[in-house]
Amino acid sequence: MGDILSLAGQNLLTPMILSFVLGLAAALARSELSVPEAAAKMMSLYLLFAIGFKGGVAVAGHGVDAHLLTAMAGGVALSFLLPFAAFGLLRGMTGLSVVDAAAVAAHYGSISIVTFVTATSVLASQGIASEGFMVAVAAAMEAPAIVSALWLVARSGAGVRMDARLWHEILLNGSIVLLIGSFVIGAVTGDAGMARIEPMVVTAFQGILCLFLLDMGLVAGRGLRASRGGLGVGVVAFGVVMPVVGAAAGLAVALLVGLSPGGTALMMTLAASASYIAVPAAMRVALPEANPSVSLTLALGITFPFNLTFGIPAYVAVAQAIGG
Amino acid sequence: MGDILSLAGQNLLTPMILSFVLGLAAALARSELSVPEAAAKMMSLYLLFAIGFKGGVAVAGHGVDAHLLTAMAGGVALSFLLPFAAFGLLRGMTGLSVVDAAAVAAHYGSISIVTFVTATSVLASQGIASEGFMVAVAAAMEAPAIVSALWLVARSGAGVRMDARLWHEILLNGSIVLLIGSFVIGAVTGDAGMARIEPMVVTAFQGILCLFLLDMGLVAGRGLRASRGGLGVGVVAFGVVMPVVGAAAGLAVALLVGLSPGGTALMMTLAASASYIAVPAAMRVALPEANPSVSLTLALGITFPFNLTFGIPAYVAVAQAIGG
Amino acid sequence: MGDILSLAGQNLLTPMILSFVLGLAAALARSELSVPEAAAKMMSLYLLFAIGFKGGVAVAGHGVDAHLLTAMAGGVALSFLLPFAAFGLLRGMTGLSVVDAAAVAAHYGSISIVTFVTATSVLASQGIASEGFMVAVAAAMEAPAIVSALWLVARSGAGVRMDARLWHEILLNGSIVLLIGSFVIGAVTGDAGMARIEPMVVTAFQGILCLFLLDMGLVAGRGLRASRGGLGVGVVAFGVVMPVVGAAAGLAVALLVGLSPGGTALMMTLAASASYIAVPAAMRVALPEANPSVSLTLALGITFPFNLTFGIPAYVAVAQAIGG
Amino acid sequence: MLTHSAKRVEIIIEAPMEGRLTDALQAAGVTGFTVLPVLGGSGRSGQWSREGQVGRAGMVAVICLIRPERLDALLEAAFRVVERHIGVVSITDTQVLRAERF
Amino acid sequence: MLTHSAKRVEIIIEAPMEGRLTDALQAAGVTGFTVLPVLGGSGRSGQWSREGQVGRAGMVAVICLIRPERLDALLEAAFRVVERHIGVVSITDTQVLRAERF
Amino acid sequence: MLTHSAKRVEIIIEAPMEGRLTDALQAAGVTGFTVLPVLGGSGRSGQWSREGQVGRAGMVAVICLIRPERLDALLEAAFRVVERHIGVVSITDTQVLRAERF
Ligand SMILES: Nc1ncnc2c1ncn2[C@@H]1O[C@H](COP(=O)(O)O)[C@@H](O)[C@H]1O
Ligand SMILES: Nc1ncnc2c1ncn2[C@@H]1O[C@H](COP(=O)(O)O)[C@@H](O)[C@H]1O
Ligand SMILES: Nc1ncnc2c1ncn2[C@@H]1O[C@H](COP(=O)(O)O)[C@@H](O)[C@H]1O
Ligand code: NA
Ligand code: NA
Ligand code: NA
Repeated sequence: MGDILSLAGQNLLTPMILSFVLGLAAALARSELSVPEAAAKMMSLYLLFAIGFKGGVAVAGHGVDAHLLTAMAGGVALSFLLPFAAFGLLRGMTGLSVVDAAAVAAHYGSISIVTFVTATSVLASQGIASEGFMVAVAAAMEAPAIVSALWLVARSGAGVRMDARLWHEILLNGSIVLLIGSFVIGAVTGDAGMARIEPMVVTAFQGILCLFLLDMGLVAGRGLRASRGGLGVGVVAFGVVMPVVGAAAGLAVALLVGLSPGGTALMMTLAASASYIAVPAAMRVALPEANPSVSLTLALGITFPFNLTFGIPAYVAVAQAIGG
Repeated sequence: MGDILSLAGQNLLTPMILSFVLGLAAALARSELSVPEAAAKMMSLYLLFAIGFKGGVAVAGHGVDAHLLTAMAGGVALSFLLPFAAFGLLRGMTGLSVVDAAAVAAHYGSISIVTFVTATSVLASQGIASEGFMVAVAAAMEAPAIVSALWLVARSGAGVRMDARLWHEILLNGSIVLLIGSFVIGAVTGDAGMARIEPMVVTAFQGILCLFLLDMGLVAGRGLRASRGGLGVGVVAFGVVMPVVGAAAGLAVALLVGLSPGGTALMMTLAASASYIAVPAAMRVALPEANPSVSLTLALGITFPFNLTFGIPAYVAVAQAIGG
Repeated sequence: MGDILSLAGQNLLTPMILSFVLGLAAALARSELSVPEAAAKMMSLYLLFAIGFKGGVAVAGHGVDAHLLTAMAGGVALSFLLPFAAFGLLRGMTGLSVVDAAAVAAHYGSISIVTFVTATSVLASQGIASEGFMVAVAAAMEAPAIVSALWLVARSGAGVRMDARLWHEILLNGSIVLLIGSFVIGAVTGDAGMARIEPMVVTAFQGILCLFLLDMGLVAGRGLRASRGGLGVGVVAFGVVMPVVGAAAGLAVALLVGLSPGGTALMMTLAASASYIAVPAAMRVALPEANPSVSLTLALGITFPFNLTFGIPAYVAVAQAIGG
Repeated sequence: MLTHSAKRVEIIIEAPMEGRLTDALQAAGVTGFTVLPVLGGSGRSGQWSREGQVGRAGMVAVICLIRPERLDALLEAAFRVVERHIGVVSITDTQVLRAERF
Repeated sequence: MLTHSAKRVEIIIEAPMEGRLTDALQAAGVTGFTVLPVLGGSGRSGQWSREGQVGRAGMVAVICLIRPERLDALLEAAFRVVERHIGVVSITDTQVLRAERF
Repeated sequence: MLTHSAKRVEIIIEAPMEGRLTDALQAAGVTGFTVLPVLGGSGRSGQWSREGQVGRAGMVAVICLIRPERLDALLEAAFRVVERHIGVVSITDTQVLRAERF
């Protein structure tokens, strides 16, 4: 426990986390500091490309083996099942309607790639290795949660739009395509490819992550300010309880699949994190009656900072204690 | 021939080319993956600045000698003459109207700086030197083709708008100004200047080129999808025949001018490539009746990928076989 | 004097300054070369973050001592007092109205962070050390000048809007928050933090500064062109006289406070520079009758290039001659 | 100059619905439209802004100039798409040049 | 389709005043508005463009659809904010779908 | 509040023609206009989008508020520029505050 706290402290005092805190504080203090939308999107494309490519290079030569496939199956199962846990918790802990609870559940079954990226950078700084294919697992976990959430709504008799077009949009959304695509590029070009673009995908990574987290802090802070206590205690509590539940489930799956301590920490992080890119757009189409600001504020304003500051160091410590 | 194929294979499996392929595939599969316009423009400014600056540093100290001037004269002559070849081919191979054929011919007489940039990075990775002043040649080849194309239209009696203002816009368009300007900055500041900004203009170059080619793939793919076979077999065939014709002409000029093998490969690449930045805007003003999507789809959707994948390796191999 | 000129020459022939000149020339020649707004904003966020962070790392471990506080007090005093000098000069030298003169005075009492950034990079290239806390001094000098300017207007009986909301906007404007925030992040994370993000905040710095100065040149050139001699001789003269007056006052304060030669050069630069980000927005709200293009053209089109080319080398030389 | 009566329909709609709306318009025989970006706004579902967002957030404004007799078909088509969604639709009488284009 | 009379108010205003304007609108009971970006323009204070600018430069366009009977309150509120500032205000008769939203 | 009749002219035109259009407007005595960005659209020349484009691609929307009596001069001037080009022009009756500005 002392270890976890000291790790957490260490993690808190990195430029990345402090950049997030700066953004959060600036937005809460109503500073007009802001990052242009185009720059934020470009940084997210960069992070996806870099993390996918590095994962691909890490598996280059190993080929697609059974281990990768079981890990992906485990991740997909998590993404399918976590929305049920989230939905149950939400209906118990909060006054959210079925539709709102299902929408939030979809976000929590899916994953946040920036949380994942931050976890990989914490692992890297502590010299802990992890399976390169976890990037592919992350991509595979984006979509299944949406199905479960829509099933929960349909069961209750409310209207859901779930046509082929929406499927197409979800499965080929930008982050899945870029993550998988750059993973393949990394796997195909391997070390020779890395030698060419290392200065961009590795050397500049942490610096750009700082600026991106600054923006995430600003967006989260603006969301929190706009909701001004409208979230309710139960909803806020859910935002810190659910990642712990998710991380526990992720730990179980990681042990079943037989991941390394680093891979276990990443699987826990994925399960504990909540989407705020792909799922929100899908929910607007499929569940237009759901209030978008509830999910986004919860995912980005409560769970994301929780994972960034306490979650990730704890998951890493637990994964090492159990897996090491 | 075996050599060319193996070189082509080697070239195909770089992160840059695969990033282009990823973008193309994503767009053809109708993924909503997209790069913000502002980010794409900024990356193109960066590439122009970096390539111009590096060319300038390479000639620093040599001064403007006769060699540079003959090479530029050769490039200008190519740019003036290639539209006639292109126009002839188009009128023979396709059903395009005079105006549309002339507009396409202007694009092919002019050059694509990104194709040029990719060729320099292929040369660099194979350790082949080239004349730094080829950047200036590239800039000089942007505009002359427009004159020839407009002359072809005017001759046919159709209306052309060609006033002083359009001349000004063409000759001082952003890419010419930035290319020549950064070339001069590189030439003036030389190695001392390079020492200051090398991390940005050299080290990060290939990584940023990846992301830019990803975007080019997306734009090309969207164009191809929007045209859905509307191009016609003849037009598509032109898109692969014309670069070969251009490269052959480029080779002849390079031999006349006496360029190194690297410079010869670049001259062939310039002649083989088709503009998709400066010329499209000029054509909208001067030939508003021309269909803009034909030229753009052809230049970016057919010829650009052809040059990227097969053209450049072939030009390099030929230039080395003949010039070496 | 010979030294100053040779230093100035040396400074003029760097890629940064020449990039500014290129932008200026392109805009004056009416090239359509332009940098997207989002990219310009992102580069300015990057520069603020990097300069603040580096300043923070430089003071890490020293803590907040009296020296920092006296320097800040000196800077604040300068910012309060310089508008009176500027206002007096403007009313004497030009035909500007009270409101316009006060608006311009606010810009000159405040500071230009890009001028500051350029000065730090000149110092770095000459191996001259400076106090890391000068970044905090820069932040502290942004706002006080606005108060003095509004007082000058209120005194004359004209209407001024100065409510709590505007105060809030000024004191928490983006650049102050980012500068102070990243300064604190640097101070807290120190060398360990620097090790993580050095490639971005240090290595890439001068290259990005080039592209940003290119944009500043374009904006300045467009402003000058739009004003087409409308500024008048007196106003233009003010644009080169005022920085010299400011620098002299900055020198006096630096000597009083006891700064190193490098810190003295920076204090002179701050006093000599004129704001073109925070103050313009504040003036639009508080003094809507002031003509915004006068201040901006003067600050960015006259004083900024003056400082970049002649001012900074002169301030550095003077600071070394007197302080060394 | 000779102008012709037309309707200007302005639909402010969530960005993820843009493709569905424009497809529906085209299916209803609408031959032209223009999409404008939106920075932010406020309505019954609260205030929002595009700053710093990633993902397909926010809204867009779709503008359609159309002959008066085709208005109803357009509105039916648009309404089916926006019905359950946040956003607004307004219709203004206008005049256009070059009526053959509509 | 059933439509309802409304007013479309378009206010082009300096970006640093945006927050003050929208606050004033909300205080005057305006329930919805949309903010569009502006690239540049020209007026009595000269021509300007947003290209390459940093800082809160430029203008924005605020669009308000409103019931006719609430127009006056909106204009009074908007006028107090824009009065001393550059920019323009226009009011157009329009029709809206889903009147319950306004 | 006191408002004055005016015309709102909206011209959607190819970006490379923007400068020529605004120059023609100014030559015709138009004292003000505002330029809005356009994300994409569709018309007889097909569908297009600005995403990921470099170069001066795409279109812009130019909005002009003008006194009714000056409309014809504006339209003549605009028409000469847009005549051979893709794009649309619409004219709407509107009311403006502060008529002295137009
Ligand atoms: N009365 C209105 N005038 C202009 N735009 C509106 C209006 N009401 C809503 N909107 C726009 O539509 C979005 C969603 O509105 P709502 O469905 O009321 O939450 C808002 O954020 C605004 O961008
Ligand atoms: N007649 C007009 N029509 C459209 N926009 C205008 C008009 N007059 C002014 N504007 C806009 O308002 C800004 C300020 O105008 P002004 O106060 O006249 O300088 C201009 O830059 C334009 O963006
Ligand atoms: N009916 C229309 N309503 C709104 N915008 C249109 C309309 N027709 C054309 N446009 C715009 O003008 C551009 C060119 O139209 P066109 O000349 O028909 O190809 C389109 O891409 C749209 O942005
Ligand atoms: Na999750
Ligand atoms: Na060519
Ligand atoms: Na100053």
